[in-house]
Amino acid sequence: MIENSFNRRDFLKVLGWGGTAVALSGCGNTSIQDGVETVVSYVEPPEYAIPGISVYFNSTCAQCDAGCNITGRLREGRVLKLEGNPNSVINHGKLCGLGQAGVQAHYNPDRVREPLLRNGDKGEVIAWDKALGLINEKLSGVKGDEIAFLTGGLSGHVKVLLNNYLEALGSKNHYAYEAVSPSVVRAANKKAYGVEMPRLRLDKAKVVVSFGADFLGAWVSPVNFSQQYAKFRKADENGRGVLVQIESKMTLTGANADRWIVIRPGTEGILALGIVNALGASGVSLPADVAAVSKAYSSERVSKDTGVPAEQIEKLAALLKERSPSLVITGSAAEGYAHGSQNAAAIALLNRVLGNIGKTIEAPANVPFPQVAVTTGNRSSVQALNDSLANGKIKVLFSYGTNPVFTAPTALKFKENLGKVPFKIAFAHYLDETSREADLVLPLDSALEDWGTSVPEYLGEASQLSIQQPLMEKLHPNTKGLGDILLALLKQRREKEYKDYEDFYSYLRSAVVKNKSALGGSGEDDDTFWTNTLSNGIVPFSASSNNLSAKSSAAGLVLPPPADENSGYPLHLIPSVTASLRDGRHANQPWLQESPDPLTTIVWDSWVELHPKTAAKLGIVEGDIVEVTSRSGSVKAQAYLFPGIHPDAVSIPLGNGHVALGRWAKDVGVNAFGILDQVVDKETGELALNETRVKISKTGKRVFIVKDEGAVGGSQAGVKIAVRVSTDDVELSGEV
Amino acid sequence: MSVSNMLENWSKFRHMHPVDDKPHEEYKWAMAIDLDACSGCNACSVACYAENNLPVVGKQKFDAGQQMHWMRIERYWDDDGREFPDQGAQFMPMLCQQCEAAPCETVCPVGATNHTADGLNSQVYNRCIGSRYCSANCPFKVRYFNWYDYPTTDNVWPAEMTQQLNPDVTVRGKGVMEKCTFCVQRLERAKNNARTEGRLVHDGEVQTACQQACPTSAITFGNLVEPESKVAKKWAHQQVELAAKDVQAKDEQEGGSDLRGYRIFEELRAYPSVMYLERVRESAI
Amino acid sequence: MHRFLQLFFLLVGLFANVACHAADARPSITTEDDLGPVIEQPIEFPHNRHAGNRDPADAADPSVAAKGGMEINCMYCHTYARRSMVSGIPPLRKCIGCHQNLPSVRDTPRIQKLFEYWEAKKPIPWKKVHDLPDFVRFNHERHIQRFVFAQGKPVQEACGYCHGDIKTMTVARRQKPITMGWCVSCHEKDHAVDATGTKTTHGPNDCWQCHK
Amino acid sequence: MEKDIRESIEWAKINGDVLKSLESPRPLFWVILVIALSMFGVGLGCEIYQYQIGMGVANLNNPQVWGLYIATFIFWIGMSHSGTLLSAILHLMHADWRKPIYRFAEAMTTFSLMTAGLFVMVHLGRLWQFYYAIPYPSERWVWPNFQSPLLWDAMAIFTYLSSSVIFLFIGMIPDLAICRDHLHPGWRKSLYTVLSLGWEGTDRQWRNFRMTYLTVACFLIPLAVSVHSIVASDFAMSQQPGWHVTSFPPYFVAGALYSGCAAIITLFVILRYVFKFEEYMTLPILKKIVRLTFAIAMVWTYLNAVEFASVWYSHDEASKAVLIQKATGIYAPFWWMMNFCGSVVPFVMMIKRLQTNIPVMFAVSLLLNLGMWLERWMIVSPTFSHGYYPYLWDNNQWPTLVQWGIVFGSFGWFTLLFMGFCKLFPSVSMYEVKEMVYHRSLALKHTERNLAVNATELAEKGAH
Repeated sequence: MIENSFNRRDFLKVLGWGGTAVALSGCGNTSIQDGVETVVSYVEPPEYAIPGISVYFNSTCAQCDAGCNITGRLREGRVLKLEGNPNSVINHGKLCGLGQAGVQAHYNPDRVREPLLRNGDKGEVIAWDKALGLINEKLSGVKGDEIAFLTGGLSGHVKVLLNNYLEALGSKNHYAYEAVSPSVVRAANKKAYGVEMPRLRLDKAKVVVSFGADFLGAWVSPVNFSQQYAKFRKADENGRGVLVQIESKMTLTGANADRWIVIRPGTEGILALGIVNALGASGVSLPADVAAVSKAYSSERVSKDTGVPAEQIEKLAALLKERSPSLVITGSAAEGYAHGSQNAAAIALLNRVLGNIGKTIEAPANVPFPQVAVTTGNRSSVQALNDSLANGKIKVLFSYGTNPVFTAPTALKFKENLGKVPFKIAFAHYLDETSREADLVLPLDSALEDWGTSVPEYLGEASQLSIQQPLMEKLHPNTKGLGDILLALLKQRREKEYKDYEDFYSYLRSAVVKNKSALGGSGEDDDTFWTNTLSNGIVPFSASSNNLSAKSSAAGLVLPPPADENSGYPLHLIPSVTASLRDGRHANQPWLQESPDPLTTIVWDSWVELHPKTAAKLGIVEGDIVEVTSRSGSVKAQAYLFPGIHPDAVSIPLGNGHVALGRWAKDVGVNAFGILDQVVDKETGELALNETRVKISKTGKRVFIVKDEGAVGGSQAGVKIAVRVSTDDVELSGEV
Repeated sequence: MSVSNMLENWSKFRHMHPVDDKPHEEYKWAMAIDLDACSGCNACSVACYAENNLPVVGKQKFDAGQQMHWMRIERYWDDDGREFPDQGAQFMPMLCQQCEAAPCETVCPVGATNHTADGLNSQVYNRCIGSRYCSANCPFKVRYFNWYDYPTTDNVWPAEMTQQLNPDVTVRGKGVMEKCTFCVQRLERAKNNARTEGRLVHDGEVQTACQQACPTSAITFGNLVEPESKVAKKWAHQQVELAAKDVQAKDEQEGGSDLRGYRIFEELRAYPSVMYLERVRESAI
Repeated sequence: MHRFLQLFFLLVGLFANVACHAADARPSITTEDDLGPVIEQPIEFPHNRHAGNRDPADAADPSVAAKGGMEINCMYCHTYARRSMVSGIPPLRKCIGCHQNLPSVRDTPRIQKLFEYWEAKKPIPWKKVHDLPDFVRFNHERHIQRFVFAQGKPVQEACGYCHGDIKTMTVARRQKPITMGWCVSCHEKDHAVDATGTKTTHGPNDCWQCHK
Repeated sequence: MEKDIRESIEWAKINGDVLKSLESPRPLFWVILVIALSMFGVGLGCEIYQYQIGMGVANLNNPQVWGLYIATFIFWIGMSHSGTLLSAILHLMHADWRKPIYRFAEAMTTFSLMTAGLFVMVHLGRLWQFYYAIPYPSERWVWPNFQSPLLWDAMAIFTYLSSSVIFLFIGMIPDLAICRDHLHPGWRKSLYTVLSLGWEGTDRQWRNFRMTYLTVACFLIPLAVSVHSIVASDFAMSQQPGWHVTSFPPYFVAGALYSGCAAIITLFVILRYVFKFEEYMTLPILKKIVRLTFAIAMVWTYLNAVEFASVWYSHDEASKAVLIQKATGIYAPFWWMMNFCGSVVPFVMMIKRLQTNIPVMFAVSLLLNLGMWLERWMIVSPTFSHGYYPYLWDNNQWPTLVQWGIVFGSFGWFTLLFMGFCKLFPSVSMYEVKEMVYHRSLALKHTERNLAVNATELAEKGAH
């Protein structure tokens, strides 16, 4: 490998060889042609790059917070494809569709290429030094607490620099905002297990009961969970695992469940206690405090409240009793509702009663360097920020890696409050809804051009530092890495402290190399250590795992009765987080728009999922353009009749409906964030995503839904295509 | 090139198919897809787009049914009219089945699709004249036609996007048929390296793009001729024979078999190279 | 009637006969030369000087500058040929590597041009001589491995199969047809697999070898 | 009893009447010509557009990869069978009544084949590479795939086209000679001089002429049958439900003859009106064609029923599904329309009174043609929309204006060719009409002697 990436970038300056970059005439000239095409050879030969042979560099995926380790395939200095890094403890050489679309984030023609300064309603190109100077002058005379930094979840050395910068500015206002983060679950876990994100061992569990956690699709670390899921499904010594999914709207995980249990929105906690009660009845010894809480939840009552048949509950309890260890996971049940924390607490009791804590719920390896550990984003932060924006407390606002103008509920009036900030600086890849509002837009390197480190929230087997390194030279000369910018800004404040770092790369290198002994590199000289670090793309921490505290008391746990029928707005809106679009920041990557939604096979649009029964009641057929109205607003979208949803609920996928961002995202679908009511979870103050009540009305228009499945939809019409078999009629043992 | 050569070529062309007296010699690439592991997440499909330079056709053309995904994930529901799909959905990764006796091969007027010695069903873009007879005769409908000239269409590969194109795979112009190739460019690379070292390709040395991406490792790919290869073991255990005489041995057993392996449209006797494993559902819940 | 039928059969027979022979008669392609156009290169690179045979007049000891060619192995410059699909145009540094130690030719116009590029750190925009259509994927590695390393053929002969007698040219120029039929004419022949030449096979004949 | 060809009609008059059709046309002719031209223009425009942009503009998709082009292709091929039927088969059967009408029927054969050929081209995704399908010795050493029915198709059509052109030409030689002799010097005269190959009407020439004509006729009949059987095997030899039917070849041939006859009636009426051929294209002849058509209609209906039955009683669920979908799916209206036009409408021809009612027969013939065209479409499309793979069922694509435009244009193209022919060559065979008249007169005069005398006279007369 190479010592220093900047030589590499020079090396990589070489054009395509015959029929590579310009292979766009696949069936063009059919005969040999002499002396037409030019071949540009290297000036200096890089040892590792042979034309026509792929080279691979390790880096880290920046598409979502799971932080998978990736390997980029390069040819002639161009990154062609992203694959999983086989040595990763997170994704073990696998990579999801979203991650692979990272190349499209990199090559995206809609990236910001120059620093832009607002002039009226359009941006003017200005030089970097001017831009940085401008920031400096705008900051002069502004008190520390009038400066705010809005980011998404953040970790690694960029976070370190950011904190130092804020410190230098004397500001404490760092708001980390993630629109669809599992923030209530974190809080609940903290209470129940003593850690925010314990390690979930699906691979050990014989039964997994998930309350709306879409761990195969979009929840926390899907690729890691998917691999565990594969092991869990395999019929090895402890048999084929059984997955039970309990939710009101079928997620990808629900579609893979052995039993998908549809439940009245918000009553998950009640069902959990019902199961606890049933377990007690079936002879599982319940701790006193638990028993006290759960005894009120007889199967009949629970069944009445939740709509889940009593025998179903009994059956489930029996299964859990019989097959141990099991694992109970909390997802949307917690995030969704004003009483989400209670739901989560009730569900956590199940794990306690079943004695899963320590067996299938393990302590995560801890991160020895807290300063690089992840600052997870949540939803309450944006509300806090919004308040201080509203009453004009903020004079200068930096924003990076999050798009509140798009994702915050309109009830917050975030966009308009943003206007009250005199000077807004956005570090941006695209001109999304938020950076469009900024006064100064600073173009960032793509994740495949930039240096960085990251520590994912969900650590998998062991904790590690993931290295992000440039896979190829910059596409656009005038973009900069966030690290470089922050360093430059820091130099404005603390010249002498940072003067020996010529750039972020050198800072990073020294920062990592300094601790090489702690990073298992003791004995190696700096260069070797650094070289290995880069070639591995991973630095394992010598991890001492901390332990769980399983002493959460059920005392005082009260669950509200199921939500009463709200006449004006009869239906629950369940905004669904899809595996490919998530909160919509990647909506401008065409592969993601064109790959059909797994459950509906719809592409390039938003839709409203309705249960056929509900649809029949409202006289809606597939393709009707319906208007979904909440107290906070309304959207119009095509109706799709979907059996996997509770009749009292409708669902709209998040992520589409951009008014900016780029050619593939603009004006595609509708933005469901917009109509969410500002209802928060009582304990954590997190926005409750499923608490919005809506009503539906036909607009009279009708369209053909653009989807992959044919007119007969999900039917196999008696043809033997995809076959399913019950465990009774199949011999799984001895399968290879 | 002579009349004799013509007739000879023709017979060769037929003989690529493994008949009893002439089985595959070194390689027979085959696949096994475990529907119980597949979670329908679409990672394989995206990987295919990245590896094989598939065009993103956009909403309008997708609506016209002109999408180009070589690897499509199908989603099925049960037909039994239950109110809720309480056993989840059925996902089906459908790609070219690389049939041993492929219906598409015999009908192509110009011989643009034919059988390779490795048992692949090759599609030669520069020979294709676009009669689309192969697709008409394909039972699985996994052949995709270039209805437009995507390289020159707006917003398919604009500006920098072209740099992402895989140099090992031809970018198809308008009017040619295309389909899954089992990532033949990867296979050829592996065979080439092996040949240089004077050996055969090891099992696991080469992965298809979809297999490599699949988060649940539902896809197994390898050389069926090598009995120790993972895929060969799977086929053997599931008692699925590549070119069975009439019906699979297991299907003749009384009351069916308790093995999961099957191939789609076995009765058409196209002898696909892709074996599927039935999805399993727990009876205790 | 009979006369008519005679005529009929005569004609048909004649046609069939001619057709078969016309079809059977084909040129023996491999040996055929078909010179490509002369190509204007940024620097008129003398292949003969580098790869050509030594002039017997040259002194035996290499210290004396040779007048004829220097019999440099093709793969000394086209170094990727044995390990990659593409043979590769030698990087500029390679030229300089030798030429900065060759004061004798230092100020000839071609070398001066060369150094201009080097100082400007600009790659030389060579024109591609053997440029196959984009849907054809010729693999240098395979052929070199087979003929040079496995079968021990001299490098210049092996390269010459397709590139002709480069060592006699200054600026390289296409000499062989390099059409599909020409390739196939060789692929259908049996060649020795190794130096012993006992075992022979013919080249692969399925389309996907070159068209993917 | 309607008026038939008069046995007393003057031969000079025959020549005169027919040659008049070659003279400078009436305004009506120009009107039709312009319409045909513009129709062809539309088709051409559409094709150019499709060539530029790609087949996508025809709005085909996966799985609906074939559209109206193939259907219309079969339609035109079918059309071409009438000529052979009338001239070759009836010639061998010595059916005299065919004589005034077989000429334009043959022309129709040739031109509809040319039209069909166009559709093969239009259908190709890479038209500019069509020559790959021709087995020419190339240095690439690659040949077309001789297993592919599509290739047999191409060859059969080419053979059929060339031989039917030859047949048409040979049949015209004596008439060309007449034209040559009756025209004033000019380019036409010289043209006919060349084409008539120095015909003098000597006994020897007549003998050779008849022998050649007979041979080619014999050669043409099996060819015609094989051609449409091969077109049928495009479908029958594939594996798709609804196509993989054993009875397709006879079914297609019957359909072909059927549509051919219908087309003849149409053109019969038109020519009779445009060129005032009432003298020759008489109602009894019309009646005969109509009856023939009705017979074939019944054969077709029978085979059609056979196909349904064999599918219905088979255990081939897929094919059954296709049949049901034809009758109930989105193609149902067209499918029922086809059955109506093909099997019900012909019963009008049973009514003796209407058999010679020109307007009615004209309308009927048009309906039959429509039915036959629909039949082809109903063979091609439903199978695609309801094939083996349910995931892609009913993924229908309604043909775009481009497709319709090209289909539309093909009729213009055909009309152009045909009108050109009528103005350039005698569309009624003069010498055969004379023969016909002669035979009729013979029927009246009974004595051997007269016969002999007249025969010699006639032989000389006939030459001039």
